[in-house]
Amino acid sequence: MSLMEILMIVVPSTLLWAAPLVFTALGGIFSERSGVVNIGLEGLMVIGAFTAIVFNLTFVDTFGNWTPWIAIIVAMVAGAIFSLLHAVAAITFRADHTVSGVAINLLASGLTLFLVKLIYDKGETDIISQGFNKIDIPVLKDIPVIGKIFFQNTYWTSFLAIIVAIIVWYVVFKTPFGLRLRSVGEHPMAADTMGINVTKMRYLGVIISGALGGIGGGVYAQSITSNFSHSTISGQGFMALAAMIFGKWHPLGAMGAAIFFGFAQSISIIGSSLPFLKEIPNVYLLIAPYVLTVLALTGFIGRADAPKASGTHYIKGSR
Amino acid sequence: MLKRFNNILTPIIAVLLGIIVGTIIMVVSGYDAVAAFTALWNGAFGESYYVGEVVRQFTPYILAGLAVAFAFRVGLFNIGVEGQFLVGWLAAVWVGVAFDLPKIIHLPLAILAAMAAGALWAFIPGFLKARFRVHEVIVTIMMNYVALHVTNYIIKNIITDNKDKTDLVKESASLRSDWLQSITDYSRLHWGIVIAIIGCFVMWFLLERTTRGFELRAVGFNQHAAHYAGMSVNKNIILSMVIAGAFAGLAGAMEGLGTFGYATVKGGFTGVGFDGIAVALLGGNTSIGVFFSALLFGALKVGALNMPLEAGVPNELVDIIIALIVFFVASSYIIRVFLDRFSKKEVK
Amino acid sequence: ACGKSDNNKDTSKGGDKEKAFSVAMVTDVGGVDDKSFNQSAWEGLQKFGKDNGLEKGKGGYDYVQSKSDADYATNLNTLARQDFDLVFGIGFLMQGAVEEIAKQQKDHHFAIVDSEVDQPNVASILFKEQEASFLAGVAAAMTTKSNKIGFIGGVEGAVIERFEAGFVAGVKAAKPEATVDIQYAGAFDKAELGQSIASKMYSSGADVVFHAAGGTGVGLFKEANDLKKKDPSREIWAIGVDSDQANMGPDIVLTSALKRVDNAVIDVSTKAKDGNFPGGKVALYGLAEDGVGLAPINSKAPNKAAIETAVKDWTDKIKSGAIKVPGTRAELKTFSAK
Amino acid sequence: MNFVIEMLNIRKEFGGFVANDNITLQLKKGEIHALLGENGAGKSTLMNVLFGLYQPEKGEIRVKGKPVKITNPNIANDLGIGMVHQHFMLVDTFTVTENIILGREITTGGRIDLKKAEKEVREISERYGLAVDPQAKISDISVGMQQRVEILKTLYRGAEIVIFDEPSAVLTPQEIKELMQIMKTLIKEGKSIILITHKLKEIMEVADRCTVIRKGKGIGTVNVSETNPNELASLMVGREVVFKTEKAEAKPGQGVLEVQNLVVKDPRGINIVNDLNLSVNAGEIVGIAGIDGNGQTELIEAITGLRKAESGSIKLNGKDIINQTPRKITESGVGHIPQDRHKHGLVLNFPIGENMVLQTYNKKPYSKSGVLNFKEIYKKARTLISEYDVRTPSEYTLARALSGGNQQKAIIGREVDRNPDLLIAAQPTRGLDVGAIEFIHKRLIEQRDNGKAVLLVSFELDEILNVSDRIAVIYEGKIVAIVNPKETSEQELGLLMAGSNRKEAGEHSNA
Ligand SMILES: Nc1ncnc2c1ncn2[C@@H]1O[C@H](COP(=O)(O)OP(=O)(O)OP(=O)(O)O)[C@@H](O)[C@H]1O
Ligand SMILES: Nc1ncnc2c1ncn2[C@@H]1O[C@H](COP(=O)(O)OP(=O)(O)OP(=O)(O)O)[C@@H](O)[C@H]1O
Ligand SMILES: [Mg+2]
Ligand SMILES: [Mg+2]
Repeated sequence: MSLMEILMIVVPSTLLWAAPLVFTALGGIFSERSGVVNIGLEGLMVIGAFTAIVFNLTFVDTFGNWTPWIAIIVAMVAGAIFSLLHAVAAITFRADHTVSGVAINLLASGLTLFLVKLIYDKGETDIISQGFNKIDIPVLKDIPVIGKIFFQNTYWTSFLAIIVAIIVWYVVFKTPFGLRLRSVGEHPMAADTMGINVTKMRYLGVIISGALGGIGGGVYAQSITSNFSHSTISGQGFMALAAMIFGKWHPLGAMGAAIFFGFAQSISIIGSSLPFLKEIPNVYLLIAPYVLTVLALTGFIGRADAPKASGTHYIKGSR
Repeated sequence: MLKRFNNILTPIIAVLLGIIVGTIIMVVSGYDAVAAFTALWNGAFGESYYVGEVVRQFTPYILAGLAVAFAFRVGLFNIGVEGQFLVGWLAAVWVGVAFDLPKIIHLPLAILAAMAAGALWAFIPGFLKARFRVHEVIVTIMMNYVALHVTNYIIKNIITDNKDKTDLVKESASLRSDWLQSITDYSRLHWGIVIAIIGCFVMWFLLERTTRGFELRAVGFNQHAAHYAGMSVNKNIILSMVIAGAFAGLAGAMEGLGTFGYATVKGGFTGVGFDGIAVALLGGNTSIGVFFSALLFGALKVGALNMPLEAGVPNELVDIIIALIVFFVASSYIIRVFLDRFSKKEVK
Repeated sequence: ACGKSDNNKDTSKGGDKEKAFSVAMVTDVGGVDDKSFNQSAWEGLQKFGKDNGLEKGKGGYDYVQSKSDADYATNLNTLARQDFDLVFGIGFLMQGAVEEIAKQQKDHHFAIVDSEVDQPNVASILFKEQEASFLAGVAAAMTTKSNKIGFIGGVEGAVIERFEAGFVAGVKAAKPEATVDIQYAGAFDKAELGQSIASKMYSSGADVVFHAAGGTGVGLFKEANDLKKKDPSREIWAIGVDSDQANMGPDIVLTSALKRVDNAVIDVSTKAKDGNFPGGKVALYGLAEDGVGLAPINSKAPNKAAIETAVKDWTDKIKSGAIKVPGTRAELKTFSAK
Repeated sequence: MNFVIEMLNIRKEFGGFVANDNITLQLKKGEIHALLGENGAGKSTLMNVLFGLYQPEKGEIRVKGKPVKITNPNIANDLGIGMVHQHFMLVDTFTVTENIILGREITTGGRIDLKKAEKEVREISERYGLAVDPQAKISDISVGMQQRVEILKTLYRGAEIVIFDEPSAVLTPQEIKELMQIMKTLIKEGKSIILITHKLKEIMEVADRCTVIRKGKGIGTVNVSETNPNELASLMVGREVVFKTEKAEAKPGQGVLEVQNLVVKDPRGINIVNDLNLSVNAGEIVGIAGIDGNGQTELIEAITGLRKAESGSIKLNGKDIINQTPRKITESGVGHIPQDRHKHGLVLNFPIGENMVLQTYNKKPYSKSGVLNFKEIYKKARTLISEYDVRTPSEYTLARALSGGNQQKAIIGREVDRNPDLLIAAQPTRGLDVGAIEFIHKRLIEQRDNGKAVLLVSFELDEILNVSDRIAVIYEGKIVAIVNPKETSEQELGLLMAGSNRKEAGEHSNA
């Protein structure tokens, strides 16, 4: 295989893998930047995947080609609503954020499978007929070399993820909302003395994380698995969490980390066809993405500092 | 006095609330809740067989819970129990299959191998945290996947000749007991429960009663103060992960030498490690708490298997109930507020 | 010896004549709609139940889905305790559990699919997957234009190896110059891996890809459908496994290598009901026993008729024993279709 | 009367505990009004009520004669009330400008207009003489600078009334001087100020009137021009207070600590301790005077093993202890009262009793072959608690629940009790009231009189002058002068600390 061919395979598949992780990791950023640890990303993805698939199956005749897009909007809303549970527990009820997040994960998988059995009377849904499809991006696909690698045989959702990451970066670092969000996650009491409603900001952070996690799940299910079952979301939420930490709670960093994960995965798949990797036992390629991540963290990323107040409760008047 | 009472009451109320909400969900979805709970009860305690199975399930849950709780007490979040569990399982089986030794040596050796494997697997994130300040959450997640693939590879290519399953461990390395099986009507109950209970005691004693535990807890609460006081923060971080990993490896040994007696190639995670997180958190990261929450989990999980058959209710309902219980325990602050209000009114 | 134990069983159970024969199965974590062998087994069980006037539930036919590996034994035991006359364990993962429970519940009958358990009260159901995938290989070889064909395996193991060896043998037999790119995903439930592998295979020139990878294979269909949708003129095909997966993509599913777990389940159940339970034996299901086969060829396939003829020929040759399809890589090395 | 703020009969309870009991405070326009009281008297609470962080149970607040309800800080801001908190309310990772505009951002098209904001910040800071770099990160600037940012925050919001809660507790003498100047400027610009401080000298210097509270109750308001420090102190404490700590002549013995050519690098690689020489003898207290950031912290951390030294030697009783572990150093006879009691001194989530054996838990009788003996631990704790007058409900109470002063007493008890040859005390009285300070000073001197060496680091020149037998002035990582407290003055010290050499400093103070 020529390098060009390799890239033409690796890049789109990298981006395909990365997209759901990017959305979800961005969600995690909103939550954690507001000071609420969100280990429930996995559960939020589950909710998103479930909602998107059920919606897609139910309304595909009504909405036709637009179904997957509308489905991710519905998944977004479902994720946002579901994340309210985490918000209420972690912010209002002063639950330990991690415990509450674990509860979210357990609840999401239990509830969705229960509903699948209730609705369809079986353990998993049918396959959707209208998912996200491969496309060539008009105009850009004709750019020499670059066009072939980046803009052919790819998915709109991959580019949407990148665009959303840039928007999130802008929102978090360039707007008053972002400044306030971050201040609440770093030093809620300081924010309070500046007249910022800490509780409101934290609720917003969590709800947005639910919305983005929902999108992540919806994108994953509709562009990759095409149905919903117990194994549709199995660890992607944790990978997104890892991407968020890897990316140092920075939207573009998280995007980069997610793309790195996607890349490592793709390499593990294509590796067996590359001449210089062919002789290596498969197990090395299978563990490569994870080992590479650890090495990368150890070697040149180093320590990552979470927002200072993340995981803490803000109780007015306490010190 | 009242406070202590409330401390015990809160989790009980959380469990009740979980069951109540679960009931509501069932009623709303048109299932027969009474039949479901009857089936759940029967499936967990209805026959001596099921009691044995509950205890069998309870055993790795305790140890996986301890593995999470121990690290948590030192301020580390060990999501890697699943991986440590898998390597422990494999190591125990490997020793159990490969040697021919008297039981008095073979069994402890197999168990030690599991602990060592789990400890080694946890040492890596601990070391990276201590040495390079790499976030243990990511490393432990990654180590889970590595464990899954590596153990599969070893089972297929090293222990067996391209098979999916190892031989049974030798009798001399088995935790199984005909007697335990016979009193529980052929359940897979094995001696591991004794080890798990010892594990609870060890964790309690180590953390609460020893100088080493004093250090570990100090590091967990305030690394700067621990450093100031002459404790080695890095050493304690690594040590806590190693001990947590040993617990997780031990949990794997329970499966490898007890419940299953062999190791298989796995398509995905067993879930025991992740359930361990919930067990630990529900148990407030104390050993006694872990003991009781593991019991609850074990009973619910085993009992749930009976629900579809006997009551036609999807067993995911139990997952929902468990999630709700964790949720309510997490929100115990609000339960406490209500309790306080309630008891104040009583006094007046 | 086995036959004897059966007879013992029958006499001991002879007392309650009113009690209808009941049968149940335990699935692995996949569940009865995994579009793979659990589903197929359950379909067989349902058919058996209907044909024999049984009701779903205790005393009739039923299934239990496992939530983890640790549940297999509990579930098998529970079903035995509920007095189902025959309990199936579906999948090689259940081998250990079936063996163990069978030893304890000596007066219950068990059957295991895809693995062997040497106990007098257990029937082991094995398939000659290689025969079905051989035919799939023939179909693939006769369809490919690029002479590049792909094979996606789930997790490496004896069963999937049979699929692999048979498939490659079929390709070689029909078109020696065609090559097969073989890749394992390492999982049966990772559609995304299946999709990435398929993507790689199609973009490096393969035009027919066969999967024996359970849920991972869903990704293959997704990829093929995607490519087809994007460029309807492109000729690419996917081949399904276990059950007829034609509905996964009417335009791209060429055929499926069938593994008739349903037939085998019905067969063993019927035998057990009639007192001929093949306890302690391996029941081997191949083309001849109607235990494996090839699904109808997609009507949009370019040379459908020719494929059908060839498949028919090879089927006859295999059935008659004229050729023996290799079931392992080692056998494949020495295999020659002549 | 022309009052801008009137707090009338304010009562504030915390779950039954009355923190403010019927307190009245009236602030005239254009005055600096001091608020004085012991630790825990309720000063911060009262101000938090005014700032809208707490809601009072009773009482009325009037702004310019109009009754108001201040339910959150926004309302306080709108009413022109700004507060510089005792513990800074700054987001470390933000820049100066971001901290100032937070909540009142300047935007163009939805985006924060940092350029414009920075310009505005610069304008205000120039107008009030509060030079800061608007683009600097909070974590990179000194405490004094951070306080300026706090002040700027209130001014940016158009505050007419500025509350300062213990502003000088964290400042160097020079910075305090500047702060006093700033306050005067603010008054000139028409602002009114409430100033909380434990330092009577400051009150005498800048305040017009002073309200005293004791244990949550208002004692009264006095005109500063008509009173003196002694009167204020006894009003506050309710008894006579001795200021100058009594102490006998030092009888220095052998050298205990010998530091030679010590170099310590900070994370950026700069020699923060730069070829430093210092010695402390048995039976004397050596005070290190210096402006924050001149290497004091690093010096102490290097001596105690908390930080790696680059080169040089540190000898304790003649034995080299450089770059040994904190444990080894502690065990060779060093006691350390750390500068930051929350960060280093205590495990806040441990019971106060267990904190008492933080270094000795592994020694007999507190443990035997690795097993703790709680009976002995808590026995020891009870002794120390009563000996050092640590006010705590019980030895099982979490350290977190104790007030700062009592936490400090617990630490001092623990360190002194180990009977170290060298006791290092870093900022031992920061933020404490006069009574507590007096107690701590006595203990330090007691150590000296027992023939131990004491090394005291403090930004409070009063403290240094009062307690030390010798003063070492640190500047840019070097000891630039050793002076006798009896033969120097605050001015001379101040100049030495600012880098003038001995001769110049002497000339200046003589002049
Ligand atoms: N959030 C709170 N919850 C309960 N009690 C509190 C709280 N804040 C303060 N208190 C109580 O109110 C009293 C007054 O505290 P406050 O902080 O106002 O004292 P202060 O005069 O500012 O002391 P310091 O000089 O140490 O700053 C304290 O002794 C404490 O017991
Ligand atoms: N959340 C709280 N609940 C109960 N009491 C509290 C709370 N927060 C503070 N206090 C009490 O308030 C008092 C003063 O606390 P504070 O931290 O202001 O002490 P301090 O002397 O000012 O210490 P520092 O030197 O750290 O400022 C203490 O007695 C403490 O017990
Ligand atoms: Mg105060
Ligand atoms: Mg104070």
